[in-house]
Amino acid sequence: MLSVEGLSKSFPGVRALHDVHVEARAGEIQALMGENGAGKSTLIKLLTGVYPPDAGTLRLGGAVIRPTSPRHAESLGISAVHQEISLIPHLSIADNIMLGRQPRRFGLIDRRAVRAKARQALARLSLDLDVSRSVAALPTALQQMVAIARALAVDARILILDEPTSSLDEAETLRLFDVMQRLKAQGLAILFVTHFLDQVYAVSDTITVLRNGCLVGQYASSALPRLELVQAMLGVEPGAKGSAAPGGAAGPGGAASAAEPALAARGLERTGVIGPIELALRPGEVVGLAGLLGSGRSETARMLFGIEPADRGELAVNGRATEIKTPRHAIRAGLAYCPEDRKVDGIIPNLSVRENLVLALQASRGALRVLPRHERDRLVQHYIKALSIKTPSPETPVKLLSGGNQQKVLLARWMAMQPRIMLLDEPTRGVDIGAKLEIEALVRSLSEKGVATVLISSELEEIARNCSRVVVLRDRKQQGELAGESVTPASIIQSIAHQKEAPPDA
Amino acid sequence: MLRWDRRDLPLVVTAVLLIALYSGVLVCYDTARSLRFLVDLIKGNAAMGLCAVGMTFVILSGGIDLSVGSVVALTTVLVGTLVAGGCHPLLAFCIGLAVSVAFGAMTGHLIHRFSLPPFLVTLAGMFFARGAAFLVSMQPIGIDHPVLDWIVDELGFALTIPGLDRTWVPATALLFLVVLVLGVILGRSTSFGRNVLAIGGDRQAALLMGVPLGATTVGLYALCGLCAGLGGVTTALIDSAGKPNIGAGMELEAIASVVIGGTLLTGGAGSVVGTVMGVMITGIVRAVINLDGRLPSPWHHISIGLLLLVFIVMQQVLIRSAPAARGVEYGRHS
Amino acid sequence: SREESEAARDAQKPASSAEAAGRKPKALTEIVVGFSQTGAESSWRIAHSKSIQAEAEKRHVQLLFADGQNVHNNQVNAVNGFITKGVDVIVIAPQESVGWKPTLKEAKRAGIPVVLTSRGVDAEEDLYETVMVADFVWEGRRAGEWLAKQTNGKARIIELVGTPAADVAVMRKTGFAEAIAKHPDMKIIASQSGDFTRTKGKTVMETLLSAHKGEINAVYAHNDDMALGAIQAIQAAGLKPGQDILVISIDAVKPAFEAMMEGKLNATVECNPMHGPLLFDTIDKIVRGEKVPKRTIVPGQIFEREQAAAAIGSRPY
Amino acid sequence: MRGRREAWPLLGLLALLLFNSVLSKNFFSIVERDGAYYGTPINLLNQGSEVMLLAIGLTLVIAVRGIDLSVGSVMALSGATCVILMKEAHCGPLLAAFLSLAVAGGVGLFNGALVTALNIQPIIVTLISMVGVRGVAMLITRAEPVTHTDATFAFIGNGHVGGLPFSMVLVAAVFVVAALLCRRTALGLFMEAIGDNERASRLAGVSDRRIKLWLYGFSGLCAGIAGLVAASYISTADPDRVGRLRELDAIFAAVIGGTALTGGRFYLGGTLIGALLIQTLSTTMYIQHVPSEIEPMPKAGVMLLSCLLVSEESRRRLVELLGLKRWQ
Ligand SMILES: Nc1ncnc2c1ncn2[C@@H]1O[C@H](COP(=O)(O)OP(=O)(O)OP(=O)(O)O)[C@@H](O)[C@H]1O
Ligand SMILES: Nc1ncnc2c1ncn2[C@@H]1O[C@H](COP(=O)(O)OP(=O)(O)OP(=O)(O)O)[C@@H](O)[C@H]1O
Ligand SMILES: [Mg+2]
Ligand SMILES: [Mg+2]
Repeated sequence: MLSVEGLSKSFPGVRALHDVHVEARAGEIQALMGENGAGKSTLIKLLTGVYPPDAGTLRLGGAVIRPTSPRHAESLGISAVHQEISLIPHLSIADNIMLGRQPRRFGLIDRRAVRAKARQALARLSLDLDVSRSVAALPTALQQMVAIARALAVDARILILDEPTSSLDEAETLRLFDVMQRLKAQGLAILFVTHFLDQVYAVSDTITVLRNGCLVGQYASSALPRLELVQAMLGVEPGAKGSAAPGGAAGPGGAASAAEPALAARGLERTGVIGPIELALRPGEVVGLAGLLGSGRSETARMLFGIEPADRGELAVNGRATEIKTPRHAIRAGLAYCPEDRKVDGIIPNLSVRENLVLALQASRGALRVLPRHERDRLVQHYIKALSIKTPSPETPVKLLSGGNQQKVLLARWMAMQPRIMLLDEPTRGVDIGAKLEIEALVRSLSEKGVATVLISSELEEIARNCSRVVVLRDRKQQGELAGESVTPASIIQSIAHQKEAPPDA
Repeated sequence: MLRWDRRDLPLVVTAVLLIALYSGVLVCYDTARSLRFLVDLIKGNAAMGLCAVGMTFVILSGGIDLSVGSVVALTTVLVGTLVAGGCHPLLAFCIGLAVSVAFGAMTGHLIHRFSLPPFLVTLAGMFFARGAAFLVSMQPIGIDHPVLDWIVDELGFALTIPGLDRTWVPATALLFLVVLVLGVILGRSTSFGRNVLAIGGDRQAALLMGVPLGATTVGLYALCGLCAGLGGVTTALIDSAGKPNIGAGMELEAIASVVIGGTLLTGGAGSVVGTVMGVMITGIVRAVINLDGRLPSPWHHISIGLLLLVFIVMQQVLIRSAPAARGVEYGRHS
Repeated sequence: SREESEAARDAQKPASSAEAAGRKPKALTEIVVGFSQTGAESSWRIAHSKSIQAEAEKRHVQLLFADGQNVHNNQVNAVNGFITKGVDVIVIAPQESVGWKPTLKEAKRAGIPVVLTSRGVDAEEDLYETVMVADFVWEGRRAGEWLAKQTNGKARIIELVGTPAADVAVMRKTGFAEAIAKHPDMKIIASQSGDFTRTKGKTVMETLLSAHKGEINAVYAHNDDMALGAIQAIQAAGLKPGQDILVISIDAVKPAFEAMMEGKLNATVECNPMHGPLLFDTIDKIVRGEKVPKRTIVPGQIFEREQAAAAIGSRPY
Repeated sequence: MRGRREAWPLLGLLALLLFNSVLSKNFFSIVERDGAYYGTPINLLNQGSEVMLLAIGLTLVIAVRGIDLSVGSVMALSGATCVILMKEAHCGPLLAAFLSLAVAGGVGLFNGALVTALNIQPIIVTLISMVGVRGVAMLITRAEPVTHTDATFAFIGNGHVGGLPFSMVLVAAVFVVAALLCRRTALGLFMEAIGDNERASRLAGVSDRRIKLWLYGFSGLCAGIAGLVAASYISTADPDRVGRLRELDAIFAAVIGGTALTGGRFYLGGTLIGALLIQTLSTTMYIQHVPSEIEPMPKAGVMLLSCLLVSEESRRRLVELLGLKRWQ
């Protein structure tokens, strides 16, 4: 239905796409794969008219199209969910879903109908939210769902989803796949980007692989074994990079046990928001926080880091009672926090990669003790290499990097601090498989050096792989704890589900 | 069905404080205890208030328009010169409005097309319109026409509140009220209003969500031009004159009213209803100083500053301490 | 219509202080006077306010003072406030002459007499009781005549104009132009606005002195403040004000006299701000129901350098 | 990169100067007298010093997404305080100047405190101080211009050091201090981070509130210095008229110099160029005898042209229009 021929796009200093051919057929789900910075999002932005292409033609049902703006693309029947959640924070959920296509009565917006339609759109994803709330107050995952609901609410012929599942947990992901299958049956062409191989094989019919802006190939999913897919994406023998492949993880955290807790929370609580939390984190230990969407994992991390400080309970760092009322207190105590929403809480978009990377370190040194130039360069070089951050130069504004690479810059910012305690909220969100393994390896090597880590992830595999202990949250309260051998995805799910009297919105 | 929305909190707080302020004035000054005081308040702030309505939309979109004061002046001299030259006043009004709308649209076009900062473009616009006003007429011109006299003297209605008093509501006050209502509707119940909020909330996201940035931006500034033009027509009516030097500083007053009404200068949140309250608040504060009549000049400035300061601080303190505000921090984009 | 509704209102409030048609005679001490002043933009204006405030106090009149902060609309609002309040007399020192008609009509409807001071308005004469002004055109003409005499009709002049479109500036310009029109060798090289302020007077003069080096031999400033600024600029350029370049201005405030005593300013045409006594005499007559003339010219005179020392002692402002 | 950014306003300024030197014969002529230089370019620097001082302070405030509309009034206040202290409290000029700068800085800190502690929008806070502070200035001078002649005091706005106006020395000093503070320490990085994404900077441990507070204080201080220059220039503290609408000039200077009102990257050098651009524009109007009434028109034209010149987007469009394919 949609065919892309010879598409190219360059940005100053980067060739983002070069002579790419893609074919999307009606009634088919196509996965778009590639490393961070391979050009997936750029391809999507060309399809939706955000950027004009340098060369190439787009055909929709045989006719040549030249989308000039997202609005135009939408009128052509191309609907998209972009990688960075694009919603208007102060507007209500209903307004966000229906923006630009509000039902009217007597020429004016019929607000009742807007709400009803928005509710319908959410219902397709089995969500029941108060649609008059503003989206800014929603957790990231729900924002993502709202963005998806918005894309589904139009009569599109082509649906494009750029990493829709990066902040969703399993249940939400399954619901999304359900809807995708239904739409596919209705004859839509669906283009889908993800870094999760399981998901690719779960839903997609064909797989298109991009590498460094060039097309590697378009394959039928059934005909492409995993190993070959990874090989196509990375361009190397998978063995070289993927040595620490899933499953082969050495049980981490074994070394640390008897030492004094690096962080101990006793009855820590923010009234009406989260808690009470009991947590003891020993040096070198990686503790996972698990729970459903909105269970309060992020809130726990934010409370520990003093963003929304606790108003009750005690906190001790390295055995000393410590009060953390602001992020600065937390940093001084040796904590680091990699936030979940990188666009809002993480990157400083117009500053360079270098500046973003050294910001926290410099802030902890104060304004006067400037990090020497060579030291800065060394750090930046080191982390660009260690995390394989793909950037034209350290001076590039970070907003021009691909989503995954932005995430790596943020991680590097905090690793450069050499913290004693790390709070990582979805650190691998939007990061490609190769880099994900590298990040996990980094976390492990830090933990070997005695850094204690709290890891929040919607991917239970990831938690199971890395954590020696898992704290389970539900309804913004601590529910239980798993340790040692019992840390497996299945047991975590069971622990979350077990204490559930009734499913929330059935 | 009215539902309580946390985002309306600033509005409610502002309304409560406005009522408190007004009640205080009623208690302290017996001359304020008349309908006429209220009508004077509306009439006296009609021109600035009209500008503020247009300004609300511009600020909601994350922009700013410094040219409104000059556009008011330009409109008044255009009307004055045309009427003096034998043109029918109503036609003169239409021409004046057409020019101000075109001026606004041009501003919006420049801002959008060349992605220039609104501050610079409208500052240049402020100078340009001022110069143009002087070009049209170097000196103030009186406007004399039976139609105008009729509008000023006869158009309007007598308002009576039984047991209280009876007063005349002139056309200028009516115009302001009508534009207000239209502004509220435009802001709340049209897709234009939503699009403006979206652009101010997150420009990039708005683009990705298919908001027509160009049309909306041009429309916004044209709307603001229209409101300033209406402000000019009102001023011409109230003064029976066209003056090239009027309206200096009106832009800042209008911006102040908008912001006091709870609209974020960074865009994305706020409302015309808030602006109306902002206009009333600044109007009452000024009126109080005059009602009192005992203050020497320096204290006029100081009292206005102090009263506004107390108001704003109370507004903030109340908003922050309200129980509903807890946890708002989570998603606050500032 | 409106008239009926106003009548109805008045009928409802028979005890309203201003009884429309037949005003009851009153004594000055019984009345409330609302005074809408332009602002506090110059020494002249401040002296004007003070004179009126001091006189009110002296005669035990209750005076409500509203500072318009140089914004016409503020003044209109203040006057409307006075009408609502029902004062006995309204005194207006208008920022601008144009734009008062509807407001004055309103006052007339409410039966409140209006006295204008410092500037007239562009409206029918029956809308106000009287106007008390200096003759701005005369002032400009007088300055021009003086300069013509001093320079024997040969001068290259810088004119420092007041705020654009302010009618004082317009009239002072007109009067001066009239006077020098008779002398073909008197030329205005540049006529720029100094906004009635010292700073801009100095800035403009500095710039023009550099641009027209050696060409200028006279400065005519629309008020003393600008002249004082210009004098500083002349000195900074290494010239002697009052000697190399003649300086004449209008207003005759105290600092101008001091400058004349130092020989830096050649002459100043008086524009008398002390309207207080005359104003309250007039108000007294009005409230007692006597007739007053429609227009009172507050007379002025020209002061030259030589008279400065003698006159300064008696200058109240 | 920074250098490139400032090249465009500089180009605008040079064009304007070129225009002047063609149209008016002795525009660039400078004479020496008693060891000091005189002439239009020198006047330009001296007269432009007020806006430059204000604009330096404002640039820093704008960088953290703030604004300070009170600077014009603070000018009036500091001038008034200084003159009254000398005249009525018989303070020495240095002590008086010092105290009035403290007052000006205090007003700035007050603004900063309201913005940071109570989270009130900067524009409204400073608009209120703009009105109130003007009133205080009028109060202490009893609403009249107060003249005071004192050689030391007069030196600030009229004196010469090494042949150049002392006010320029002040500007240079303030500029160097600001530039050193921002570029030789990490303050500039923090400011740009705060202006670009305040939440993220706070999470990275930048003490955004404290930095903002001090920046408002600094802006007040700059306005205070400008106020002293203004009062000294005419040996008079004029509480009503000094600094009126100057804030708009100063903001214009900052914005044309490349600093965006939305915060983030800031360019102090560009700001100075912008301030000079404005001053040159006014001077041009005087010299070319543009009637004061229509003076705003050509001013608007030049402003718009320089905006277009500075905007990358418009340059791109121009290139497209001229049919030149590739740019750079
Ligand atoms: N607006 C832009 N200006 C300059 N360079 C850009 C811009 N947008 C993207 N790039 C660059 O283009 C390349 C491709 O980026 P793109 O966002 O398409 O990657 P991606 O495949 O979506 O990666 P990820 O998986 O991390 O989201 C990257 O190197 C990125 O830095
Ligand atoms: N279904 C829901 N509707 C509205 N708000 C919700 C819902 N679920 C959770 N929230 C809000 O989310 C906040 C807690 O989310 P938090 O981000 O801590 O959860 P999380 O477990 O980290 O989930 P995620 O990983 O999706 O962010 C609470 O403030 C709560 O009000
Ligand atoms: Mg991407
Ligand atoms: Mg979370």
